[in-house]
Amino acid sequence: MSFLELASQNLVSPMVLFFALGLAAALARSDLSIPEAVAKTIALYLMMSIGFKGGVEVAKSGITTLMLLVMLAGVLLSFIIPVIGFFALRAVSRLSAVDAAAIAAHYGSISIVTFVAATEAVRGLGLPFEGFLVAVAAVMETPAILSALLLARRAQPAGQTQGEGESAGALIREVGLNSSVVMLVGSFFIGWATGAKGLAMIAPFIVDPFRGVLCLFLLDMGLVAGRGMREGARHLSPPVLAFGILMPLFSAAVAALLILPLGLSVGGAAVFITLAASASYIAVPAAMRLALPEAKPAIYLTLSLGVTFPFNLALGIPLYLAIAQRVGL
Amino acid sequence: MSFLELASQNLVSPMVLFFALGLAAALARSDLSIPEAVAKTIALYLMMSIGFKGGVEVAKSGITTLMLLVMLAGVLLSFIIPVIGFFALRAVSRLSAVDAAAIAAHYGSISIVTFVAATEAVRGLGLPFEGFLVAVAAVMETPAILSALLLARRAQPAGQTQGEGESAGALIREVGLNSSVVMLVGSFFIGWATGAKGLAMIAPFIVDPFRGVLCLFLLDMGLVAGRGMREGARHLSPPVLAFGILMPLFSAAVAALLILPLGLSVGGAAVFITLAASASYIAVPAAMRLALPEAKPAIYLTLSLGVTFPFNLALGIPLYLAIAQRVGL
Amino acid sequence: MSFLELASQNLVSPMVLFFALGLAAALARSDLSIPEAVAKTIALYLMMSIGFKGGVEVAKSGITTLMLLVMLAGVLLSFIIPVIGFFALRAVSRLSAVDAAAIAAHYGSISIVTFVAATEAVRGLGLPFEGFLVAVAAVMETPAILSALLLARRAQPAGQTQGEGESAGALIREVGLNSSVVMLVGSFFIGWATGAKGLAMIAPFIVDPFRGVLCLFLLDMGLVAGRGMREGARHLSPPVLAFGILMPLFSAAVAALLILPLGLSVGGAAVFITLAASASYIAVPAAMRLALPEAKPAIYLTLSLGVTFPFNLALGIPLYLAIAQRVGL
Amino acid sequence: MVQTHLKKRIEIILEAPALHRLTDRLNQAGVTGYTIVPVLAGRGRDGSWSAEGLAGDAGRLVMIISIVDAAKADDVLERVYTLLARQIGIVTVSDVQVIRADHF
Amino acid sequence: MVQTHLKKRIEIILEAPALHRLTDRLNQAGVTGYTIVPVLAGRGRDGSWSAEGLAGDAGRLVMIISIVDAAKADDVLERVYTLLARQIGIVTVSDVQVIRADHF
Amino acid sequence: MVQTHLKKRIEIILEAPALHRLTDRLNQAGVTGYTIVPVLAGRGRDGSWSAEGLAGDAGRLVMIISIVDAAKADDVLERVYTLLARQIGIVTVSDVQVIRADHF
Ligand SMILES: Nc1ncnc2c1ncn2[C@@H]1O[C@H](COP(=O)(O)O)[C@@H](O)[C@H]1O
Ligand SMILES: Nc1ncnc2c1ncn2[C@@H]1O[C@H](COP(=O)(O)O)[C@@H](O)[C@H]1O
Ligand SMILES: Nc1ncnc2c1ncn2[C@@H]1O[C@H](COP(=O)(O)O)[C@@H](O)[C@H]1O
Ligand code: NA
Ligand code: NA
Ligand code: NA
Repeated sequence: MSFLELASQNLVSPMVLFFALGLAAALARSDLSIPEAVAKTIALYLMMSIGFKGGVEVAKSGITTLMLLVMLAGVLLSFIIPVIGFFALRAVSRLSAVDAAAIAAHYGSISIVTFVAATEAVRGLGLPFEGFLVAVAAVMETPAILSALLLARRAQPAGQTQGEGESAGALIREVGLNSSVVMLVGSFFIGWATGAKGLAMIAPFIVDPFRGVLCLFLLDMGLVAGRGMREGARHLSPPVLAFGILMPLFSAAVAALLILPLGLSVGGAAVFITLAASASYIAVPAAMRLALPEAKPAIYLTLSLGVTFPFNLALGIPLYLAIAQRVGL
Repeated sequence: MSFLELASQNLVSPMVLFFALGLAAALARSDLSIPEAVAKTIALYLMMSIGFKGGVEVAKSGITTLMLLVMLAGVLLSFIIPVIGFFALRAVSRLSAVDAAAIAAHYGSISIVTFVAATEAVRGLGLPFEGFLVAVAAVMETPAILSALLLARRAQPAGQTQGEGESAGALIREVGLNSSVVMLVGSFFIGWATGAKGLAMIAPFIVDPFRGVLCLFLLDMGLVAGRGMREGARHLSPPVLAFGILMPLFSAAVAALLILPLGLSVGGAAVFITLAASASYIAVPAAMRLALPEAKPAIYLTLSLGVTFPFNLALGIPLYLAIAQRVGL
Repeated sequence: MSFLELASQNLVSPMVLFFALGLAAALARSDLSIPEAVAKTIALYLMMSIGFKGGVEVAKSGITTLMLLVMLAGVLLSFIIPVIGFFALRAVSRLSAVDAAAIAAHYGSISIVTFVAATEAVRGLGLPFEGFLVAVAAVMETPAILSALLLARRAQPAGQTQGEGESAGALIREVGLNSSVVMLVGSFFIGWATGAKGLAMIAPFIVDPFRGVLCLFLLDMGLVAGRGMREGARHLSPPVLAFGILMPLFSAAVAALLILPLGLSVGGAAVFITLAASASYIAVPAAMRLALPEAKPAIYLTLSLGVTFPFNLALGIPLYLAIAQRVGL
Repeated sequence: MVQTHLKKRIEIILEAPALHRLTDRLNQAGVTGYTIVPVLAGRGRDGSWSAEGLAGDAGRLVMIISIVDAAKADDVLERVYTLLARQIGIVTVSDVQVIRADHF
Repeated sequence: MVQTHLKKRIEIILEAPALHRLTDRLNQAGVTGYTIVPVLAGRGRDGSWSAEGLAGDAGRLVMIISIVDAAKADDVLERVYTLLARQIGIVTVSDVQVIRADHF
Repeated sequence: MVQTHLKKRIEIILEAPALHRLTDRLNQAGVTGYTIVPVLAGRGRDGSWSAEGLAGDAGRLVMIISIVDAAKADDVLERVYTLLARQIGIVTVSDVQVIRADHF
């Protein structure tokens, strides 16, 4: 299928439309909102579901060399993308080193909902994809944070860029134990341990309603993104805005090259490229408030959730699918 | 089926019984309660589900003259019922003009859960009904508010019945963008756009568990209604109480006459009559706190949720079904 | 099946593993948590589901002598276990009379999640069990509280062990109307009244996703239990800790003897024994804060949720199943 | 200048199961109103607690704010104090100004 | 000793549907910020209410806290007062010390 | 008359991810307790925010109330201040009376 066909099909999926509804409602200042307690729980539900299903897949296939190689590629990308992003931002914008490092960290890490949207698109085309990609997503969450910390420190005296008394080790531990990572990895191992039998027991909860719940969560993300756009837009200069679109494309290209020799399936390649192109909006922002509190959250939150996420959801994913048709098997 | 058969069948449905359980628990001062965050989310879920399903139906049937005529009839009723209700209340009770207008507004607008209960009852009898009735419900939500505002202003100098600096336009805009309308209308259009294919994707979330979720919500409404009865009963004089039962019956009769020539199905007629007979308890109360803050919420909330809603749920719906068997095709 | 087979099969079920995940996350100080509003709602959902399903079973079988006898046995156990527990605690530990009475009350009452876990284990083996056991669970909730009150009063002058102006009657009424009892008993009667037809309507909500929801709730209980262990461990002396394991075993033995002559099925016997062996962690703690506020919650909450619950979940249930294979029919 | 009147603001942090006992006492003391605010977590002499994940009331706290007439404050405090002597919680009092004295 | 500055703490308990009207007024009065806290339940002259189970905004209250300069307090109070004359709610003012005077 | 004792009420509004850093500091300063209250939304110099719909901690605030001995207040404030110099949030101090002085 061509990019245009993929894109137009993607744009009329209920998921993308519910996101658009949320966006529109927020921009029109409707009082529509999802309570925080429910938004948190849906996020955990999504992690539980994709973690578990990924684990069940790995229980079927076992640990393969391909899996280890792709995980390695993921970790590498998570480390490198922030470095590239940082220097790009410093070159084209007037952002401070700390702001540039904080933004860059988001792009090295991943967005689990973008991941899910990609898997849904891939499934919608009837393509299979490797179950271990959930594990790849998990290992890509945190290296980017380390990268960004090093970049920020290089640029500034250590005492200023880090909470007094907080060692980088304590920080990494805190980040590594954040709720999304624990839920994703924990469910992955439970899925692995209980396999198809375990899946059969809880599939009516974690599999069947999954897409519908995802629609509700995307509505919520649209609402939050729209609110962010309204409040945060004035913090984004044109070069920073452009970064929010071009950086994912660049990351996608690098990811495509990196996995070209590995032999992922077309579906798997699309998902992996999407991971690389996606930007975190839950784990990394929280980590940045601790690691680089001087960085302005209005910039990185708005850019990641208000620019890159909608772009990936609407146009990025079909594009990455089109790319994957060239690099996947 | 006769009214008695319909009523007795209706009274032993899980939905009505869970509402009764909530009512009984609240009156017995049990500490049973549904957290606010969950109640809000379930309300949104119900809107999402019925909006989407309605949209899918319209995608199948297309826009018809019947649809437009019934929508027109709905808007008309939503405008007129408050006027009748207002003068009736002024004639039989000692309520102030502002209180009477505020109450009347609730009866011109609609209750989406009463709507849903009617559709379930109709489905339970194996009767089909027109999918566009969701759109009719949506357009009936707000005209009643305008009507009530005009009535209150006619009775009082403008300066007093309206927030200083708040134009009626701003208010209508705020009301038109309230969360229930946005969710209902948004999901309707998404259902329309994605059709049966979209429905298939999210049916395990929005269709299959729908009735069970409705039971939980009705339990919650029973709890809130019971609390309202306990707290609010002393605010209701006998004529006002009687209004809470007789007004829906009157509205039902008017609605039945109005659609007699249009040729709705029996199921559709029952649902339309129920819409006319139902009273709002979410959108209109909030609008009244802004538009007519002098009106006492203890009166209109208690009357709508503690009197009219239970009456419609238990006896009204089977009655409207019996009426519809005469006016529907 | 032998105990070892039963135990090892039980330990790799998704339910037990999600509980373990929660426990591990809390002990590792992860910030993973389920919002309070959601935890409360899931607890209500579980009550709704098991109450309703139990009622439907009783609608099928009718009220039998066996049912009445087992309910009687349950009430008896709920009264007696606290007495035994109280004297055991006073004999082996240095706990005050009030603390000992409060702890003992938890063990006479029941844990509905332990009950559910037992029914799942029983179902996993393809064994049937009597539907009326839900009613037995309900009647076992409160007698233990009365027992504990009497024990505490015997030990102390009345004025001190009870809120001034609060009669024991008022307290029992409050406890009897607590949300879990109302939801469980109310759903039971609704299930009874609407029978298989009612069940068919809401099964996609209360039956199909049940196990998955249970996994999420067990994750939450693991988190709360782990937090309790971290905070409360220092309040538990070795004899009290031992009580948390030995008391359930003792209760199980008494329960097994008591029902030996009654002729429950193997599945039913396992469930009944589990009820006796389980300790309350929702209804009784709240009642103790009112009835015996001098008793330290850190002790009884930690013991019930941090020691007895995990023990029962992991090892107790397979053991009770093994016992039931000897006493059941 | 807006005319204001001196009142007492009583702030109580109390374990949730005892909430009804407290509001009964406040009502008996003749306070004209109170407002209940949720509490997420806390730490006291007995260690820390958190409402997160709790399905029951035990182990959870709430905060109650009541604006009372200075003349009534002592009576209210005494009643609250006898309750807090047995339940988990704390109480503080401070001065506040209100606009409509008749409301309180 | 930490250098502190005197400010006024305005605490408003208001029905939720009127929240935007209040924050509009606060903004017009030039306050530098405010914070909104959820409210679970309460009792006043009009009886008791509870947010539990409510799917809509009507019948629910919220609490708004705003730290303002003493010089601005009167203006803020007057604007709040004209709103509260028509909506359900109460307002109290008290003295507080802050560290960074420039923040408020 | 009920015998009361003067204490300081420290009220901190802070971004949620830094909560542990704050409570660590409070504990180091030797406060006997604190209570954490949820916050729904707010506005400050950096614009408005709302917790609604947020699945993560970033962008959300919480309120921490600690009743401390007047003698300790300065130390607590200094520690809190150095944290707030880098994180988003504000702190205020006010006088309150408590009944059981030994509790704090
Ligand atoms: N000094 C304090 N400041 C604020 N809240 C406190 C203080 N002391 C206790 N609390 C609250 O009251 C609860 C019970 O305190 P305690 O009885 O000391 O364990 C704590 O968990 C806190 O939520
Ligand atoms: N004296 C008071 N102290 C604290 N909160 C109050 C007080 N009076 C009223 N409130 C709050 O304001 C709401 C409305 O009060 P009212 O208009 O008197 O019914 C009540 O439901 C309480 O939440
Ligand atoms: N004057 C104020 N009164 C009450 N809360 C405030 C005030 N200023 C700031 N805040 C709260 O602190 C948060 C951060 O403030 P800021 O750092 O000024 O953006 C705001 O979003 C408010 O929740
Ligand atoms: Na990325
Ligand atoms: Na109507
Ligand atoms: Na027991």
